[in-house]
Amino acid sequence: MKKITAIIKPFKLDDVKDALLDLGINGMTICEVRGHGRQKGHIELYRGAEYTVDFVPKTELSIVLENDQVEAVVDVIINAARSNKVGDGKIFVQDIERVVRIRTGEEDTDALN
Amino acid sequence: MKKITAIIKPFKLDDVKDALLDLGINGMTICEVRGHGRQKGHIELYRGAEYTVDFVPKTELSIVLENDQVEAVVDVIINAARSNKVGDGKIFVQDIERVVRIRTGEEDTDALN
Amino acid sequence: MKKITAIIKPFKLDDVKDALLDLGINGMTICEVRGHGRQKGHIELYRGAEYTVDFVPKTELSIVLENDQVEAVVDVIINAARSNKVGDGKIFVQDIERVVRIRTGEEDTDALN
Amino acid sequence: MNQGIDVFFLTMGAAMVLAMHAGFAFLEAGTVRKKNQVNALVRVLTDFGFSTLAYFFIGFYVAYGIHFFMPVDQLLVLGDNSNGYELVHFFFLLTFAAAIPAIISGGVTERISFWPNVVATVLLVALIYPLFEGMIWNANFGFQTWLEGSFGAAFHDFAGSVVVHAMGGLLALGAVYVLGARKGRYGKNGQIKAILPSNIPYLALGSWVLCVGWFGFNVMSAATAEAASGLVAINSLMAMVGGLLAALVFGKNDPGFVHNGALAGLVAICAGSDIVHPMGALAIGIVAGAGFVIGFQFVQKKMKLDDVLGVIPLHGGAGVWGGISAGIFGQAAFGGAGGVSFISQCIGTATGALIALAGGFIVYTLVDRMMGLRLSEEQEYDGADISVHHISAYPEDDVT
Amino acid sequence: MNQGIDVFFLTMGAAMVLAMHAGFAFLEAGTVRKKNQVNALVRVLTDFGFSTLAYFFIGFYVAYGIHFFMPVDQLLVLGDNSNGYELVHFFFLLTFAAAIPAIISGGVTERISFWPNVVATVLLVALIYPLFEGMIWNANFGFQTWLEGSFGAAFHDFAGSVVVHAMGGLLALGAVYVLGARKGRYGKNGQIKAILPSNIPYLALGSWVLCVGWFGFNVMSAATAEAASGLVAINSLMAMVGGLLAALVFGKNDPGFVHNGALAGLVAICAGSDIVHPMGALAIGIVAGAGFVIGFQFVQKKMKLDDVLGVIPLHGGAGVWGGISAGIFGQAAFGGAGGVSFISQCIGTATGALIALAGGFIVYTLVDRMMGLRLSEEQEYDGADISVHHISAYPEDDVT
Amino acid sequence: MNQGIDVFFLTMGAAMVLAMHAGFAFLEAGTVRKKNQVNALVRVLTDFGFSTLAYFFIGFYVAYGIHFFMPVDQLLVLGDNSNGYELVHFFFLLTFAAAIPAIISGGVTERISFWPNVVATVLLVALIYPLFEGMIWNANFGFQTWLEGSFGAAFHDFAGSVVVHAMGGLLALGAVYVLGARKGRYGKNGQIKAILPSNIPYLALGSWVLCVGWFGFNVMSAATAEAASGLVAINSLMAMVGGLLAALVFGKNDPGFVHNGALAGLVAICAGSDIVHPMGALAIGIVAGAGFVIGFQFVQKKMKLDDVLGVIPLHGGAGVWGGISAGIFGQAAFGGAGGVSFISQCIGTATGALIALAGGFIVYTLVDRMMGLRLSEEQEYDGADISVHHISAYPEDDVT
Ligand SMILES: Nc1ncnc2c1ncn2[C@@H]1O[C@H](COP(=O)(O)OP(=O)(O)O)[C@@H](O)[C@H]1O
Ligand SMILES: Nc1ncnc2c1ncn2[C@@H]1O[C@H](COP(=O)(O)OP(=O)(O)O)[C@@H](O)[C@H]1O
Ligand SMILES: Nc1ncnc2c1ncn2[C@@H]1O[C@H](COP(=O)(O)OP(=O)(O)O)[C@@H](O)[C@H]1O
Repeated sequence: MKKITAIIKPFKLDDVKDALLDLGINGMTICEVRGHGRQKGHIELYRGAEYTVDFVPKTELSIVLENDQVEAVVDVIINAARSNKVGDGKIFVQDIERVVRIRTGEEDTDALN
Repeated sequence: MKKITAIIKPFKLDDVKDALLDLGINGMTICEVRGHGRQKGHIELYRGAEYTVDFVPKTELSIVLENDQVEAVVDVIINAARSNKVGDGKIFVQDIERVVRIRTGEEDTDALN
Repeated sequence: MKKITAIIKPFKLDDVKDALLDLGINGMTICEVRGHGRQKGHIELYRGAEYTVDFVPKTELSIVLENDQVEAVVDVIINAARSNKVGDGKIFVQDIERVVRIRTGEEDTDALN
Repeated sequence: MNQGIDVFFLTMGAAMVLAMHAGFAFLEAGTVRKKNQVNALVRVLTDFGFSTLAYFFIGFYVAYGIHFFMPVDQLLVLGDNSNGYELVHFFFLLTFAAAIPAIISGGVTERISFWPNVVATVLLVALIYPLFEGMIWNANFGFQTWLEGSFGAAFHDFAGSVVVHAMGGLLALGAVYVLGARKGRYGKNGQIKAILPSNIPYLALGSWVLCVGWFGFNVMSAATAEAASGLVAINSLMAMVGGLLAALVFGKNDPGFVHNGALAGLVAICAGSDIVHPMGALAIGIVAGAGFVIGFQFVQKKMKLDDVLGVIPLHGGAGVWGGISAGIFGQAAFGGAGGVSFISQCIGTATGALIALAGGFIVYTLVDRMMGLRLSEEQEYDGADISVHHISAYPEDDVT
Repeated sequence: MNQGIDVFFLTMGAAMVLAMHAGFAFLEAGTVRKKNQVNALVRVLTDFGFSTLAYFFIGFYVAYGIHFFMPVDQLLVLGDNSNGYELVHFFFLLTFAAAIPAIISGGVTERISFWPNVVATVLLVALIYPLFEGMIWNANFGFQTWLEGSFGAAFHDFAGSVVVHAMGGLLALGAVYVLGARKGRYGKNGQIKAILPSNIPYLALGSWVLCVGWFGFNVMSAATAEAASGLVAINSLMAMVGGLLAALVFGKNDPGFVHNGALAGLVAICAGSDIVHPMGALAIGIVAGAGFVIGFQFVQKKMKLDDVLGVIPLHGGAGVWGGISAGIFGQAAFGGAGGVSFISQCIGTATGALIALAGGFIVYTLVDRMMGLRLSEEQEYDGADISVHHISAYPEDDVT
Repeated sequence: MNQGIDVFFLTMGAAMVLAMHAGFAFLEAGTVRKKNQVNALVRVLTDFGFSTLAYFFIGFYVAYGIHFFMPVDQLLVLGDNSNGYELVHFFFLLTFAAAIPAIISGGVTERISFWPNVVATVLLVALIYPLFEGMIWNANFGFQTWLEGSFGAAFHDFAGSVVVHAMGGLLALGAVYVLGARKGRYGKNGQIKAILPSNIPYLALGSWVLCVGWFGFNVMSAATAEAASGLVAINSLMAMVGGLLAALVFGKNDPGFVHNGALAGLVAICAGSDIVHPMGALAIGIVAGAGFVIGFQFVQKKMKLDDVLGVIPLHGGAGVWGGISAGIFGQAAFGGAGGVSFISQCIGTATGALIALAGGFIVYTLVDRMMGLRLSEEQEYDGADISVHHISAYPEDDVT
């Protein structure tokens, strides 16, 4: 199994989620993170003093899935999360050795479906 | 070394933590996340308009440990986190190549104990 | 490619970020987490009843990078994040199989630069 | 005895209505998204500031023909017995005038540009509002005389259901229409999409402050302590309660409806609070509260006006109802004090409503043409806090 | 001169005590967990609404034999000199009556069902509270005459340490007992477990609003401007300060104790604020503040009553102490004004306490039998905000 | 007629200024970092408590030679016609005295130790403040007589621009200097680094509460209802508006500046609010608001004083300007009422400023030597909430 971690723009989450559901991907976990990259943070002003907000809000989406689903999911995320502006984010793919469903103790493929 | 990532119900965290401490597992990191899966989010109502909260609050627990501890920890988490209702969560196991303790520079097994 | 995950003290983030930028590492994602380890949480008092805060605030820093950058980055983080007190945190290194830049669809090395 | 006691009376009234502006600010800050909280707070405060200038230099003269451009010793504050009553009376009436932009603010929030909004505020408080205010409360243009001659009684609007609230709420209609909906409020097929409030406790705080301050708004509208009426106080209470309980039931326990329902009752009772029976006030409040719940959904879903806080039904709808209902429950037949004409109430209310509707469209269209009323798409997306004020509501969180 | 000035006086008093209800709401919202904030806010507001109906239609008549079921022209508001004084007096006294459910609310929060709570509110404000109120403040049933005849002085409770606060706090005891503790409050062996407050600033805000409003509660209890007493004002101040400083020291700087300690002092001074010396008031406040800290822990740990905000010690305990201490520090020997009987104070206080204890058990048991007083386990776990109001306190955060 | 009406008048004034302390608390809680919110709230409240004791037992006697150490029947509250006026007058003046530590609190926050701060509070409110207060408002030491004899008019400070605000703001200068900057405020080369506020809505709430309460501070400074002046009310309004609008423009729409600008205007108008023309008041407010923006940056960047809330420019700067400007705009030539001497204003202001500067350095150095004024480095890093109060502002969040 693989784990796909996508860092996306928060306002794209709804689109991405819908696209994944359409694809039959139902299980996912999200986390509010902040990112630094080409997209620059902005400069704010407080009582006459400037300060830089270096990290911009992002949403991290994690999906654990079967190996053969990776390609389709990556494509779907790219399409749904793209706004064609710097900061659209990245997708990382990692290996997962084992999955267990807590409720039933089922493992791996069974645990995912 | 391995990394165990468990997505659990927030109110089970205390039980899981205590069970892990009993097992001698002392190091762990938690993060507030939100999950989508079989457990459905709920419908809320604001001024006469319904809207769906698609993601439900979950706690993500990460533990990096020796390979031979994985089995016991998975068991302990399953037992402590189970409420036998949909949404109890999942456990993922991944490989970790290297661990460093920042304070001392110790690596791997030394860094973990 | 590799992913470095560093759990550090929140007030060290600025130093670590600056050190990474100096090294030419520009892309990173952070997340507010809470940790349990040797550093003990503290005891608080509410209306005459004590309670323990078991988890202390930490910042999790994730960087995906080329294999040959790992060594330098680990060193830089150790130096910048160290306060020599218990709880300075840990660095974990994992393998990453694939990276995609959402905006362009570029993969791996191209996606990172 | 001198008028010190009346100065005291009106100072308390003015302070209480001033506090209501804080209520407007928090009601709005709690209802908008987090990225627009600072803007809501700053906009309400600065609107109050510019309203003061507009009303001091122009509006008060337009309505009452009174100005203060003479040395202090001619302002009848020293060495006579008035204790500067006229000056605190100005302050009291200003807090009403400044309610106009504060009301509208809840409709146009989350997307209006800062300085164009200021220009609209000044136009409304210097000209449109005092025009109608003077017609009703200073008998300008012979309108009241005509009504009294024709229908036996002048238009009765004790504390401003129409003069202030219907005016504000219906001016907002033009503003919201000209401005257009927030991005994402309506889907491709026009279906409504929820944009959720950031903070119910702030909303509740705002509502409470408004409720409490309202007793200054209504009771002190008597203008002198000698004229203070316990009937006005109890009627405000009964209408507030009627409004909140009706909104509770009709709004299915929604906190936004409950807290605004109390305000709807208070809006509606302003006009007749000195003449209706407490049970009449309760009935007026119940209709206002239920009407607000229905009206809110009508405006949002049917009229497709993105009136964020619901000020069109809250102030506009309940205000109109207040003007008319004073002509019903004010009658002796309904236990009221009488001396009020149903027809005059309808005509007076309609006149106010028309001026507001026309005025709103004209002023906001004008300002839009002149300087563009709306934030750019990017500014709206980033939020007015960052775009206009270069800071968020919780700055520490942005950097840690 | 007419009674306009008294209408003004009581309007300010009523507005200030009305504001105290906002204080109750925020004190509670800050002390409960986040998932119950909306419910706390809505419940306090709607309790106020239903209390108004209960007191208007029944309670006021029970206590004072006065009702308002006649046309406005017979309500003595127009054409005479009373300016509708009786009506605003009703409003003022209502804000006291409505404090009963507001006090209890802090004890039963986080697990009580919505509509059953409304039923209990109505029963208490329509019947139980006015029963005792009338006995003490309207000399019903000859109770006061008997005390005066037997012990030289009637039961003296100037602003309601016993009539309002002990009554509310001890009614809460029955309610909390019948309701049972929140899930997770006590461990398997009965040991207490911390359930932590969500928001100290809200708690502090609530406390401040209550403190400020309390000066209306106490000073305006004089009922007319002519009877207003500076002694009442300074005594309220001194007791408030005594309470907060004692709670600071005894409570080891805990913000919950400090902010509630000020309220404990104010509860205790209500009864004797018109007769004790300022230093007596300080002493009364100190005992109240320290007593609250000790009483809170006693109720939670020994009695194992899950009284979330500590209203049993705060209003019940300090209220009882207020009734009794007026009989001590009111004596000329302690620098007080005299004319008060220690025995009458004890009997009056005990009578109030007994009525409250019995009334609380009866009413809440009754309601529990009839309709079930408590949320289901799942509703409690999900939080009353989602379960009852279908929305959380920070809705935007739920979807982004 | 008796003085009941004046008791009413001052009770409202005192309650409003008491509320201002809640305003101070929230202004500070919103401006500090989250880890110091509880401490800000508790400190302001307990400072108020200790101020009451200090002023009751010592300070009031120092300023006015009045004390209350005699039985109630000799306090002239019963059986005569004063209704205990002196007692509520004490309360009113106490709320001014207690503003001194509340002002300073905003400068020293986030790093001052708890009990040493209490000691400083007591010293200031018992001795330093009443010393100058008595000189100006009770004509002690012949200072006012001398000014009147020499320059034709005594030092005119109607509601305390200098007596309260310049005093508080400049006492803070010494305190901030002795205490030193928060860790991390200035970089290695002395360059300033942003430490960001936690919560703009709390800051705004605090500002609103202060603004509204200020009308009690100023209007009720007349002391009796008979002397109440509408001019004071309108001038407070105009200066507030001038201050907020100037801060809006000069502060580039920064919410911190806008909300504090209104306060700067109000600080500056205290002295001359009973004699300047409303347009003079507007001018005074504009200068105060703009001056605050400039002064804030000067103090932080040039003087390198880490005055967290900017109380030195806000109360110190605008207070000094208020004292002086009353001598300008109070002149008949500027439309004012006259009877004021520019030189007396300058001398009076300078005297107050000097006492404050000297007093602040002495008291805080003393306390620092005696018991250490500052939290340890670790306590400061952990935050005063955990270090001093063993709890954070949002305890539930710490465990879930
Ligand atoms: N090397 C990296 N490691 C971890 N996260 C990264 C890395 N590079 C980018 N990110 C994350 O992706 C987000 C978007 O990256 P950015 O370079 O700004 O834009 P783009 O992906 O369009 O090139 C960043 O805000 C950060 O959260
Ligand atoms: N494929 C997945 N990838 C990532 N997270 C998942 C996945 N499936 C489930 N989760 C996480 O686990 C949680 C519980 O899963 P769910 O399907 O609701 O119940 P259960 O685990 O009992 O079958 C989800 O809320 C989500 O956070
Ligand atoms: N085995 C582990 N798995 C996951 N996270 C860990 C582990 N051990 C430590 N951590 C994280 O690192 C942080 C610091 O660890 P701690 O043992 O307190 O100090 P140190 O790293 O100095 O030995 C913890 O708070 C926790 O977030």
